[in-house]
Order: sequence, then C-alpha cells, then structure tokens
Amino acid sequence: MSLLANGFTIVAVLAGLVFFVAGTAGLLRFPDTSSRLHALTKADHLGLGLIVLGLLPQVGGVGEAARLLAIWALVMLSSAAVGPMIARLTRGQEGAE
Amino acid sequence: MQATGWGALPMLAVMLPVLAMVVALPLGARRAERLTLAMLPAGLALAIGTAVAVQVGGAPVVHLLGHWSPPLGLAFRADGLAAAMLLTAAVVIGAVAIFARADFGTKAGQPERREAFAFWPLLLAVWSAINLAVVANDLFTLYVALELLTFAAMPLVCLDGSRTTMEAALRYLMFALLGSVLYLLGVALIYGACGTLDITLLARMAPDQPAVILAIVLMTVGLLAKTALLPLHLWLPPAHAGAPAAASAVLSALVIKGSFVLLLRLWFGVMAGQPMPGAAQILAGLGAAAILLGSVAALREARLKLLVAYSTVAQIGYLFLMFPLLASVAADSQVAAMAWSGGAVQAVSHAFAKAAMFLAAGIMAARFGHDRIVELGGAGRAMPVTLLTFGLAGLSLMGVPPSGGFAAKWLLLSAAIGAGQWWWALVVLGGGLLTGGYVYRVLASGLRAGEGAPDPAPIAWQRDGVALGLAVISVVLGFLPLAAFGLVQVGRLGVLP
Amino acid sequence: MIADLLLAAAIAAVATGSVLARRAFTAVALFIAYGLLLSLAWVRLAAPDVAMTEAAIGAGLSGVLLLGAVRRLGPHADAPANLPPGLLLTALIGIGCAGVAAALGAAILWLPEPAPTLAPQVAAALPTTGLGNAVTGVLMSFRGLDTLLEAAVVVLAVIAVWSLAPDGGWGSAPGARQPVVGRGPLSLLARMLPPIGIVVAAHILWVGADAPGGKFQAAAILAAMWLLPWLAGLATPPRIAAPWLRMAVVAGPVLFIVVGLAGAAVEGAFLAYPPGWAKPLIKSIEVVLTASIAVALALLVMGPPEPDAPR
Amino acid sequence: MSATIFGLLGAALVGIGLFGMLVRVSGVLRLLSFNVLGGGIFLVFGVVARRGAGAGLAGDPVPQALVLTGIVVAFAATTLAVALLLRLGRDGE
Repeated sequence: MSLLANGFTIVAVLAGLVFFVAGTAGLLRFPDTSSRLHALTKADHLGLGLIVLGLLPQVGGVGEAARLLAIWALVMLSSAAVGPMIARLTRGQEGAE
Repeated sequence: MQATGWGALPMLAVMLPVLAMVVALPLGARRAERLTLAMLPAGLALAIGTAVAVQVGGAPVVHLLGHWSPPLGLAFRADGLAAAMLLTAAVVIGAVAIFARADFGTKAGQPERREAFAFWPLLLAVWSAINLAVVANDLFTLYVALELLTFAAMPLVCLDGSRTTMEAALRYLMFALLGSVLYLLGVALIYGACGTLDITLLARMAPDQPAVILAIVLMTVGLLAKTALLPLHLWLPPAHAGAPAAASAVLSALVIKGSFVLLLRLWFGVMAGQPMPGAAQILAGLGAAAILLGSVAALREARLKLLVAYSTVAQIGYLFLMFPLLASVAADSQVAAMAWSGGAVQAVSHAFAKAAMFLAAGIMAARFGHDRIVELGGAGRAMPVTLLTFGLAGLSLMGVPPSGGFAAKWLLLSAAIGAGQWWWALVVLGGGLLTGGYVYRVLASGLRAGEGAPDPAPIAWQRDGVALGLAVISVVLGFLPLAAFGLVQVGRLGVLP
Repeated sequence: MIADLLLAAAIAAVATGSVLARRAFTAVALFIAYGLLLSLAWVRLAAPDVAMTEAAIGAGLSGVLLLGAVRRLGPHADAPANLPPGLLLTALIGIGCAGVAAALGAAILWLPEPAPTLAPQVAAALPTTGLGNAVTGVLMSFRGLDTLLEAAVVVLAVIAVWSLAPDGGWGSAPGARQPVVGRGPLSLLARMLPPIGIVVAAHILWVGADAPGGKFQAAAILAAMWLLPWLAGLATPPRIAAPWLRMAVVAGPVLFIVVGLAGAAVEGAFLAYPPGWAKPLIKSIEVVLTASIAVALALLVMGPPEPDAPR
Repeated sequence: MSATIFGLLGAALVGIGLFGMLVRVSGVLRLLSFNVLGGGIFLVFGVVARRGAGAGLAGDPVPQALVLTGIVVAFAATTLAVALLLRLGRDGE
C-alpha cells in the first residue's frame, strides 16, 4: 500500500515538475504576452495541481490535506483573477476602460 | 548585571514620552499640545532624579526590563553621560515646546492643522528617542532608537511642505537610512561573534575577532553619517536650515547627539580593550577639517539660518577631538578624564547654545520676513533681547570664558597638551577665532542702524524668554566648578573593573 | 546543497537585475521575485517565522507599495534626481562595494566555532512564559521592549507619512482615489479573498504562540485584505480625522505600554508579567497589537491624505 | 553548509544593494537598492541564527526575532521614503 502511495507521489510530482518546466520555457520563449500568460497559467494549474495531488497520500491528517487543497484553490483563484488583468493591461489602455 | 534602586526613573523617562507620542495621535493637535506641555515637568523631574541618583550613588542606575538580565534580556543603564543628556534633552525640549506654541498651537474651536497635528507627536518622539538612545544598553534596541530618531526628525525637516525642504528631507532620509543599515550590519556581525548585544557584557569580553573589528568600522561609518561629521555632512545644512526654527533647534541640539553618544559607547565601551589610535587620529582629523571648513562656510554664508547650520557642522568637529586623546592614554588617567569631560560638556553646551541660536534666528527671520544677514540692520534697536541671545550663545560657541563652551574647549585643550598632542590644541584655538568671525558678522549687521527696520510684529515675549534662557544656561555651565562635571565620569565603561 | 546553491544564485541574479534594471517597473517586478525567493532561503535556514514575514511584508506589501509608487510617478519614476556618477566614479564605487562584500564574506566565514548562541538560555527560560514558539517568547517577553518600541515606530511612521500630506487635503481619506473596476476579475478577487484571508490571519495569529506564525504575519495578511478592496475601488478608507481610525492605530501599542507600566508598578520591572499571567497577557496584547499593526500597515501603503480624495 | 552558502549570499547582496544605493539616481531605484541591501543584512542575521542552533531549536531564536522587528522597521522606512518621493514627483508636474 505504502509502496503504491509512494509510487503515485513520485509519478505525480514529477509530472507536475514537467509542466512547470514546460511553462517556464514557454514564459521565456513565447513571442507575446498572451501566449506567455497561457503558458504560465497552464503550468500553474496543472503543475501545482499534480504536485498537490501527489503529496496528498503523504500527509498526516485531514487538516494538512485541507491546507494543501486550500493552497491549490487560492492559487487557482488568484491566477484566474490576475491572468485576465494582465491580459487586459497589455491590450492597451483603451481596452481597459 | 544587577538592577539598582531608582532604575525606574530612566525607564519612565523613556516610556512616558513614548506613551504620550502614541496617545497624541487620537487626541488630535490641540490636546496633544496640552499633553506635551503637561509632560515637560514630569520629564524634567525624572531627568533630575536620575542625575541625583547617579551622582549620589556614584554608580550607573540600571533597570532590567521584565527582570530578564542580559544577555537574554534587555537593560536600561543610565551612567553619568546619560544623565547629563537626559537633563539636556528635558530642558531643550521644554524650551522648544514653549517656543513652538506660537507656530504650532491650536486655539479652542480651531480645526486641526497638518503642521500642528504632526509637530507635537514628533517632538515627543524625538524626546523619547534621544532618552532611549542614551540609556539603552543593547545594540539592537539602540538601532530601534536611531530609527525612531530618524522617523521623527525627517518630517520635522519638511514640516512647511515646500519643495526645497522636501528635497532636503529626502536627502537626509537617504543618508540616515544608509547609516542605519550599516549600523544594523555591524549588529549582526557582533551577535554572530559574541552571542550578546549588551554593551557592558561586550566591554567585559573585550572582543578582538575580525568580525567585530569590521562591525565597528561599519557602525562607525553609519553613525558618522547620522552625526554629520565631514565629509558625511552634506545633508545637514539644507535640512537644519530649512526646518521651522523650533524643529531646527531640536535637530541641531539633540538629534545628532544620539548617534554621537552611541559612537562613544562603541569606541570606549565595546572596544575599550583595543585602542585604535590610528583610526582615532583620522576621526579627529575629520573633526578638525569640519571645524575649519564648516566655520569658513559659515563665514561666507549669506543666510542666517544656513550660517547657524554650518556652525553646527563645525561644532560637531570639536566632539571628535576627544577620540585620539582618549585612545592614546590609559583609560583611568587624568588626561582621559579631562578629554571625556571636555567632549561631554561640548555636547551639552553646544546643545543649549545652538538651540538658543536657532530660536533667536527664527525670531529674527519671522520679524524681518527673511533671513539675509546683510539686511538685518536695525535688529539691535528693534529686538535687543533676541540679538543678545544670539550673542550669548555665540560667546559659548566661541569658547570665551566664562561659558560652557569655554569649559569644554579648555578641558579639550588641556587634555590635548596632557596627551602630548599639541596640534589638536591649535585646532581648538583656531576654531574659536573662526567662530568669533561669523558670530561677529551677524552681530555687526544687526547692530547697524537699519533703514528698513521692520514694524514690530506681535511676537510673544515667551519666545524671547526661552531662547534667552537657553543661551544663559549655555553660558552659566562655565561657572560650575569643575567637580560638577564629575557626573559625566560616573560609570564610564572603559574604566570599569 | 545543490538546491541551496541554485537558490542563492537565483537570488543574487534577481537582486542584481533589480538594482541595475533600466526601467523602474522592471526593477520592482524583479524585487518582488527577490522577496519571494528570499523567503525560500529563510525556510532553508530553518526560520519559518521569518519566511512568512519576508513573503508577506518584504515581497507583498513592499511590492504593492513600490508598484503603486511607480505607477503614480509615471515617467518621474525613471527620471534621475541628479546626474548619475561618471564611468570612473561608478567603477570606483563598484570596487568599493565589492570590497565591502568580500570583507563581509570573510568575516562571516571566520565567525567563531562553535557559534555563540542564546538558544539554550531561551529554551531554559521559555517554560516560565507558557509559550511554545521560542521566537514569540523572545519577541514578547525577553526582548519585549524591542517589540513595543517597534510598535511605537509604526505609529510614528503613520504620523510621519500623514505629515507629508499636500496642503488642502487635511482630514480627508488617505491615498489617491482608486478607480472602481466594477465587475472585473479584480473585483471578484476583492470580494472572495478577504473572508478567507481573515480566517487565515486569525489562524496564524492563534497558532503563533506555539508554532510558526504570529502578529506581524497575521497583521500583514489582514492589511492586504483591506488593501485589496481598496485597490478594486470597492472600499473607501475612512477620513484620517476619524477618531475610531486613530484609536485603532494606537490601541495595541497603548495596551502594550500600559501592561508594561503595570508590570513596573506590581512586579517592579517594566514588562514583567506576574507569574502565571504571562501567556494570557501576551495573547491579549498580541490580538490587539495585530489589529493595530494591520490598520497601520494598510494606512502606510495607502499614503498621506490627498486633496482630491473623497471628503 | 547551507548557512555558509547563504552567509556568502548575504555578503554579496549587501555589496549589490550598496552599489545600487550609491550609483542609481532615481529615487525609486535607490529605495529598491536599500531594500535589497536590507534583505542581505537580514540574511546575515539568519545565518547567525542557523549557526546557533541548539537546545532542541533549529536556530537561535534571538536573531530570528531581531529580523522580524527589522523587517517591519525597514518597511516603515520604505513607506516614508515613498510618500516623500510621491510628493516630490507630484509637485514636479
């Protein structure tokens, strides 16, 4: 059981890291702000999500699990709010008003 | 370290102004003014009590906060020098508070004004910070004290809200912040090397690790920037000259002394075991350059308040002449005692004289509507008390006997000869002549018959009174028998067993 | 080890970029990254309390403050106040700073071994306070004076910042009026986050007695929960003349000083807590102090009152 | 080991921040450099704390507590400087 759980953790966290690396590469290489944002938010959501998912079997109690999930939810919320704001700002001032 | 009786006196001298400063915010300008005035006698009584306790007991007064003793806890330690500074601060703050009522007072029913709202808590903050800076015995608490001093002094500089003073305030803030971080870096290194920040414990340890030496170098540079020793003085003239007169008095008399006292504690407390004669000669050399260049700048200055500010730059120089004298002789020798007293009396008498001078300059500037020295003609007839105040304070700064400035300079002179470093004696004498030059310029201009002598504006007699009072104190200090200066010798760190 | 090296290299790179950036906006963005990476370094140095404070204040609040300053200064942010030093002088300053860094590095490497420490003394004295978090014990008991003075510094900073108000606006609300963004994503965030943030702050404050966390961290989060609706134009700060606002800023420091003076009267030393009373007194001071510091931090970020702010 | 790495990093940050404070001329950038410098100094405190681990504590809590105080004080200083800069910028318009 613990072997299975550890294996799951390793696979999920590694997968999460891959998304982060891909997202970072995208952030650095993509030509314009919109596609960079796309790369960034995807990396955030999938990368962090997979890492949180992977860590869940390792936690000691319900409280810790809840905190991990809360972190994920907060990051989703803030990036959902910030992404469109940056997009709007870069589209120029006329779009923002 | 043991707590001693009467330790509550210096503790209250620090905490009551802090409490008053905090409470002043919700009270609003009018009640804050009254609270400040009510605090003055209490603060003076606490300072006198501390001085008496130190003098009578012949030992520093110690208060252990929360009963925790250093190195884990923090201590307040009021030695003779601290007691003298507490007294000086209480008197100067009191005089300035009375003086400032005309500018920053709020009449019944009048709405709160920005300047009045800010002035009183800032004055209380300066008071608590200077008291804290002389009695705190922990290097990090002293860092907080220095920041408190900066945060209170910076807004005082630009209280009038003009662009020029804002720029002066920004420059001052940048110098002060750089000074603070260098000091803080030194604190980190000293803790890393010694595991304590208590000055008395550090003095007993006599640390000589490279980290401590580097720390002292960094802290010295930082504190010099705050004390405005040449060449780190560039911020001082615009800041001290631009501030309202009451604020200038506090800035020149007290604020720069906080970092100076701390410097003394580092050099002759923490590093008492490692005399640094070479470095001390450099400091005194900078001091001599400050005396010379500051006085020359004052001689050439066209504006009265800038002249007084450059005079501060020069007088700060005298404070550093004690360093090589103390560093080159045995700590318990007669010469060391003379040099220490000379420096301490210089700090105290300069505080009274300079506060008086700035207040007098402020009265003149308010009356004339400008402070151009050549156009002060008629001042002697229209405002004789003000000009007398300026003259008396000038006598003390020059070091004419009998005055506090004379006592200070005579002690420094004798110590210089006693230590075999006669060249510093020449500096003291030459500086006195230059000081006489710029004081004479102002008096001569003021005594000329002026065609444009202004109509007497209604200025309260209290303003002239407190300014004159401060000038008289700076002179009367010279009448005290030398034994009275024994107070500042009590608890000198370098001579403790 | 390798992770530490990578982290240190990243921090140094971001710091260099921030200091040398051509545009002020870039510099601030890099500075925020610097603060966040630095808080990771604090985790590696086994100082979770500091890590939280650095992230919340060093990166978060400072970032908001500086970004706001860059936006409001506009082209002024990049405008030099005076002439930049010449190439030769710059090189000399660079050599000097490198010298300082090298001397400092050497001094740190040569610090005595074993390192002097107060950890055993703190551990021995901590039970008398009833607290479990050693850092909180130092802040509230052994070095309580520092914390008290720091609270006073924050009050003084509020007074000082307000004293810089332009003429004509005295008594009005602090800070420039923020444009109302209506139903955008910021507005959504400003509505959804504060309840969560307040719960988180209360939690951090409550566990701070025994676990990492405490009043500064909680206060910074609370301040952010007020600043967010303000930035979204949803909340107008009260006028600075409002008595309750001024009371809120000073309540914590006043309580702290009064408890300290009561200690002097009853126990004979400032900030001495009567036996058995240490923990409840410390907790009460911390709760009130958190609220005061939160209000003060938010007011400091908002800035002085402006004449064009709503009266 | 990590204490040594971050100790040297702290020293480097002090150098970088000091350079910025002395060389940059725009007020905001100078202020940023001040904060970079402050971060480096706090890191030195952190290294001192980490080296002093003992008695069941992962670090000496005294320097850690000093850093907490220092961060808040540095932030207050930054807000003061920003308020001044904004005031000067606004008058310049």
